[in-house]
Amino acid sequence: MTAETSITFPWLSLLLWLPLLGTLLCLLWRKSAAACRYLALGTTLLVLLVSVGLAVSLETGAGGWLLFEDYRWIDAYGIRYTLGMDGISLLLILLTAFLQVIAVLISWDMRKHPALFFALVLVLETGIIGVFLALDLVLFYLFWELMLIPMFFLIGVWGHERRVYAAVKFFLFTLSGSLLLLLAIISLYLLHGEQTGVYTFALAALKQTELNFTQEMIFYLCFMAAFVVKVPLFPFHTWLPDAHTEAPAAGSVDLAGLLLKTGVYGMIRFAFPLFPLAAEKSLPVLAALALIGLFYAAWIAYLQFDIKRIVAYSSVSHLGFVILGLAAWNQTAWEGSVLLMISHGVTTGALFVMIAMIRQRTATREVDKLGGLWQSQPNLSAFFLLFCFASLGLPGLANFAGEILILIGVFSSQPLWGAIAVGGILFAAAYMLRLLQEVIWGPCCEPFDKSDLCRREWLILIPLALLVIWLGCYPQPALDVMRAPIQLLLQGGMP
Amino acid sequence: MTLLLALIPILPLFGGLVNACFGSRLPRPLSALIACGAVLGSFLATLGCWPGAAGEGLKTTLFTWLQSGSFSAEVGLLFDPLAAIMALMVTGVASLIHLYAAGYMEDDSDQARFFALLNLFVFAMLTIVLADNLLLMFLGWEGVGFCSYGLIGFWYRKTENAVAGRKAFIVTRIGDLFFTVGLLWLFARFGTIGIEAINSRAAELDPTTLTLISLLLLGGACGKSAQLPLMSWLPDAMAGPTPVSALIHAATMVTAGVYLLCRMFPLVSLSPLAMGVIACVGVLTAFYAATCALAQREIKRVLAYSTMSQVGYMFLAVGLDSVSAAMFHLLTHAFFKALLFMGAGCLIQLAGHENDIFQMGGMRRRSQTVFWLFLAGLLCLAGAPLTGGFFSKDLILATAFAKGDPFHLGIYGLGVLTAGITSLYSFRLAYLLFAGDFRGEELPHELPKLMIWPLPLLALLGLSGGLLNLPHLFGGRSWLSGWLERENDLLQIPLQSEYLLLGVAAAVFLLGWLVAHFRYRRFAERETEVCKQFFLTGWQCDAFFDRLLIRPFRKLCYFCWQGGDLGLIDGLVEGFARACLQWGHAIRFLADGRISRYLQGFAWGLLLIVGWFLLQAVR
Amino acid sequence: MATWMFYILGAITVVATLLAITQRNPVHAVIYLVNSFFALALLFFLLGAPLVAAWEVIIYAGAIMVLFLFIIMMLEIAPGVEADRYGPNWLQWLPILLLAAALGICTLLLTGLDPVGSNGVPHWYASPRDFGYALFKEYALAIEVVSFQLLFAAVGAFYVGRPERKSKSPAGGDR
Amino acid sequence: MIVPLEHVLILSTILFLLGLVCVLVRRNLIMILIGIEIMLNAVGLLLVGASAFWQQIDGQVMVIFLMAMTSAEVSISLAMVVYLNRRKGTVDVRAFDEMRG
Repeated sequence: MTAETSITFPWLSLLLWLPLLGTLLCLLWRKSAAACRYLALGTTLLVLLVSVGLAVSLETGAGGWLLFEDYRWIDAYGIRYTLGMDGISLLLILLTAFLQVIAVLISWDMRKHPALFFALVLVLETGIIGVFLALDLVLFYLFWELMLIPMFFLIGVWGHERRVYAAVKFFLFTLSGSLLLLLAIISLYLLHGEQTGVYTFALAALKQTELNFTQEMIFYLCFMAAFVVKVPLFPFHTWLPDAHTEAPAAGSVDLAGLLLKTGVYGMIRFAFPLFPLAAEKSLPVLAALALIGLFYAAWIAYLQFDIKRIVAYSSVSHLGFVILGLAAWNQTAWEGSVLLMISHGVTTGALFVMIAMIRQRTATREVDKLGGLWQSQPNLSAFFLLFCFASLGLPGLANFAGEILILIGVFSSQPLWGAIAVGGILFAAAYMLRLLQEVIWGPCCEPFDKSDLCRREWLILIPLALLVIWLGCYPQPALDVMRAPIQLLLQGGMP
Repeated sequence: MTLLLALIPILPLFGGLVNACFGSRLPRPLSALIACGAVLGSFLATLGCWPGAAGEGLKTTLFTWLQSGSFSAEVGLLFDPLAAIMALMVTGVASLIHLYAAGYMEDDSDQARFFALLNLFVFAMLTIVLADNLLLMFLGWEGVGFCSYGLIGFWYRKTENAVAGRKAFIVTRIGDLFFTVGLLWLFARFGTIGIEAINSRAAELDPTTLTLISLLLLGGACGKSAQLPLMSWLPDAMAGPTPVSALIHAATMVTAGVYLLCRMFPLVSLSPLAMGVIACVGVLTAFYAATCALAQREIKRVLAYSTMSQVGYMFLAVGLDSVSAAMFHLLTHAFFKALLFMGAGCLIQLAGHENDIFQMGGMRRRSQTVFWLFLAGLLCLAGAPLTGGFFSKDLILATAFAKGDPFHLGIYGLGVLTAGITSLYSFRLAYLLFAGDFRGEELPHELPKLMIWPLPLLALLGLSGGLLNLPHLFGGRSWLSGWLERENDLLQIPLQSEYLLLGVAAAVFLLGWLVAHFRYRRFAERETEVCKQFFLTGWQCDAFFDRLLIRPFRKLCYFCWQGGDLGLIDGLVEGFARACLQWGHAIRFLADGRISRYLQGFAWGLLLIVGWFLLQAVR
Repeated sequence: MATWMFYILGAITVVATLLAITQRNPVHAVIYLVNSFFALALLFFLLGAPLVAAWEVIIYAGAIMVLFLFIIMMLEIAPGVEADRYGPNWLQWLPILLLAAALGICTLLLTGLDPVGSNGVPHWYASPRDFGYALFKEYALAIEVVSFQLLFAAVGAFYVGRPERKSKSPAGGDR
Repeated sequence: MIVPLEHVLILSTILFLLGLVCVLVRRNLIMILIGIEIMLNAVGLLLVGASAFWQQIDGQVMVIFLMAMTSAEVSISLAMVVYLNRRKGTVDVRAFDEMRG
């Protein structure tokens, strides 16, 4: 473990704890909904500002940790407060900070316990950022579970009709995965301690633990259990459509845009580097599941009647793509995977935002009751068209860049997987065009609120749209940031 | 010069974006003006670049789009002779069609959306044409698909229009899958996706791979160009506004497949098998579509099938190793087919928005101008001697004949037969439209001047298109072949045979006319025969695909959803939950709320512990 | 002597406890229990814990049992009050009197003898001084904790047992 | 030590069991509490006995804590008895089974 303690300003801790500070303030001013709103917005904007500032000012092209913090925490058990940010974390944190601003803005009119709502959204932000930063396994697990609690309440309290069912399902699925993770973390800690006499949870140290193959496989499977459920990979995905469908808009945005990414990040940062041999052996299985999920989810999405479910299943399908890229285990595919994660966060987040807006105007999410929205809301529909096409992978818009890199990477190492995966693009078109068909084309369904976008909604959609186009047309800056860390990870090294 | 080159695609992109973002707030004439101006500017830029195209051509790289590992895709433009002539055609025809559209859309409330999509289409099409690598080409490829989707479903209030747009996008995307796989494969083999690099190194590939890649590219081309078996979207695509049909589904997008094959010709031509398949696909589509066109009732569907048929000829030309013949026919076809579609738009307007040719007739009396212009287009289509269509089609057929082997002679035979059918349905259309009296009840709508005056120009181009590549026989110098540096495409057959072939072509044209003259001169509502019904529905292809693909697909989806997700996975999960619940119910009596019961449990536990210690003590 | 005393007192404790738990009337049960606790206190004394013995009497037999009696009376749950009208039921009173007598004799015997004298009743016992040292030196923190516990218990008891509010105030609606 | 430790143990066990039986068998809340007191006293006896056996003062200190805890417990539980009686008008435990699973 590198004992270097950064003497410079603890930017990472600032990023991490700012939202929690916002939470406290929100709870203090819980009497006034407006105050909470602005507090939440201010906090998320501040986090965005700090992260963008870091992204601009740091030498992002270089390998290694861009920022690193390491303090003593609980000495008795060798638990340390270790945070580190490399290019991948930086990108994901940027995404988090951005989407949280969107999540706050989209819930601007929240009437039900606004203070608590915004407080939970901010706690969630701390949890997610913590997951992306933590390098001590206990710290990581702490944040991993911290994400779960606010999400549970966001779904369970502010959700729609079947919210309790969805919240419990979400909670049980993810919890059962993460318990195995906890078990594996503790056993690994003990094993490492027995071997070296140094009891520590530091990732860098645990990487050196000598394991025989069986042990490694067991640990790996336990780690993956948590991550795979979160991603979610087929066949562990059935919580996602329910959770998405029932969650409030901000919850859906966070769930699709961020929570799913923590699973992939966990694989990249923890599961693969800690257990390289087991990971290598598991790649074909991972790829097979990813491929199945890719098609399976797309097929199911094609038949859904609830527009939120269509987008939810599309998430499963896209994440299948991401995992497939990881399974290909080469630079191009990994870069594509990380890029697709980010693009998917933006596009799917945008789609959920739009669905919330549509629901606000039509009071329904049933495809049968929707239609012809272009007639009364051309601007809203135009944005919807843009995001749908971004999601189905139109070149020049966000998802395509990631998908094509994944395909190229996969094809160059496993041509058959790549060739099969290409088919996924077709089915993405099938369900997305059906969604468009049912929502914005066709005869008009007479929404009760015929107003087009209001100023706040423009404010939400324009940055999303610009980001979608930017990621599609010029993703090179993002690729440059993630290049060095991915190279290191692929070589089995740590920054 | 490179700036000018970059302007070619950027101008329409800019016009499209302006119209998309602010179009609805601009005054109507301004929005139309921006759209037309952008395309016209692009046309002028193409003209400006033209001198640079000869030989190696112009090249420019704007920026790096994607770079990862050894993979790199630049936004780079390549302006070589092939691209130049295609770009000139696209921008030229598009300019005229934009002018026409300004008239056509005069009182449509959604004009801005229309022009935004139309401009973006031109941008995407030019990207296909000018791209110097396959990925950028793919961007244009999908971009035209998107615009085509948006424009076919432009009048979205009718569900079937939107459905037609969706069908077009999805069917062409099936083709795109093949294209994508081909692209991936080429990259895996060559480590580059630059078109020139791949073409120059194509010979390194082993024959099997080469054939497979060529066939994959053919698959992509088939989707975009509505060739067998991915053809069923094109007739439905006629739901869009007429300028769209003229621009996208006649002159430009559907020929993108031909262009792709020409672009990759050095690669494709190395595989004889692939070439044979391309020729077969081409001639079979030509024949299939011509028969379908015979029975159609809607004017635009007739034209759609005829487009499919003509594009089939172009494929045939590629398959016959003759890029210049393909491009020749592509150009003349673009002129006369755009003319025909725009003329059809005028006729529909004149007939009071009546689509059905059985309800028309006597249209000549409604507008002499349109009659003559439309007739000029039909003559080109039918291959009347000395028109542009005649020369280009004859060149293709003669090339097939010149190959001499039985396979190619068979193709020649089928091609000639198709030419006869083409002539037949062209004149059927002419007689049904213009002969006799008007059979419908609608009153004519007024025709904006803007809709008329691009037509004569196109008619002129169509009729004189033969000059582009006038064979030596007629004193020409085969300019196009020279420009494309494909001198070996020139016919190598004796003069007598050439005369003979010309004679056959003319005879076939006359035969078709005569049959049409006797059968359709006087309109009679004939009862629909089975055969006719078969042709009308495009050989029942839609029903066939519905049975073969769509229904099983829906069943599969339903099975995955109900059986897989809700049944198996959720069943297992919820079954487990239910089992827990059952177990809880089973032991529920233990917790009946009485303190004494709980303490009893406590006591039993105590007993167990004590018993355990006792046992230990005994041991 | 002391050994015999132990068994006798043990027997008294057991019998008194047995009688206590079989009573229908809680008042009677409490009376028997007081008896039992007295015997227990003597046992503590015998085992060398005079201070604990004293507290046993003060806290258990005194305070806690009296608290029980108060509550029982306050709630008026003791049956057979009317039986007192006819004077005490001697048969009913016999066991407790016997036990009390036995206990008294034991006490007299124990106190009559010198506790640290030749009989050597407890040859080891904890003097209050030792006890104090141990309690406030080694267990100082625990004492603090326990005292807080007592405080909380007092507050809790006060809260639970507070008079019920009338339905005027809406805040009471959650109970 | 005046008697062997075993005898103290036996006595304390007997007392404990009597208390337990009281708790388990009686339905009157007051009687249940009395049973608990008996059990606690049995434990106290054990602690004192052990203290005498090892001649260590800690056992007796524990008894003091035990007593403090008992008084806390009794005060709370009796307050609750009063409260429950006020609510249901009875001290029969069978009336208080809302925690039924």
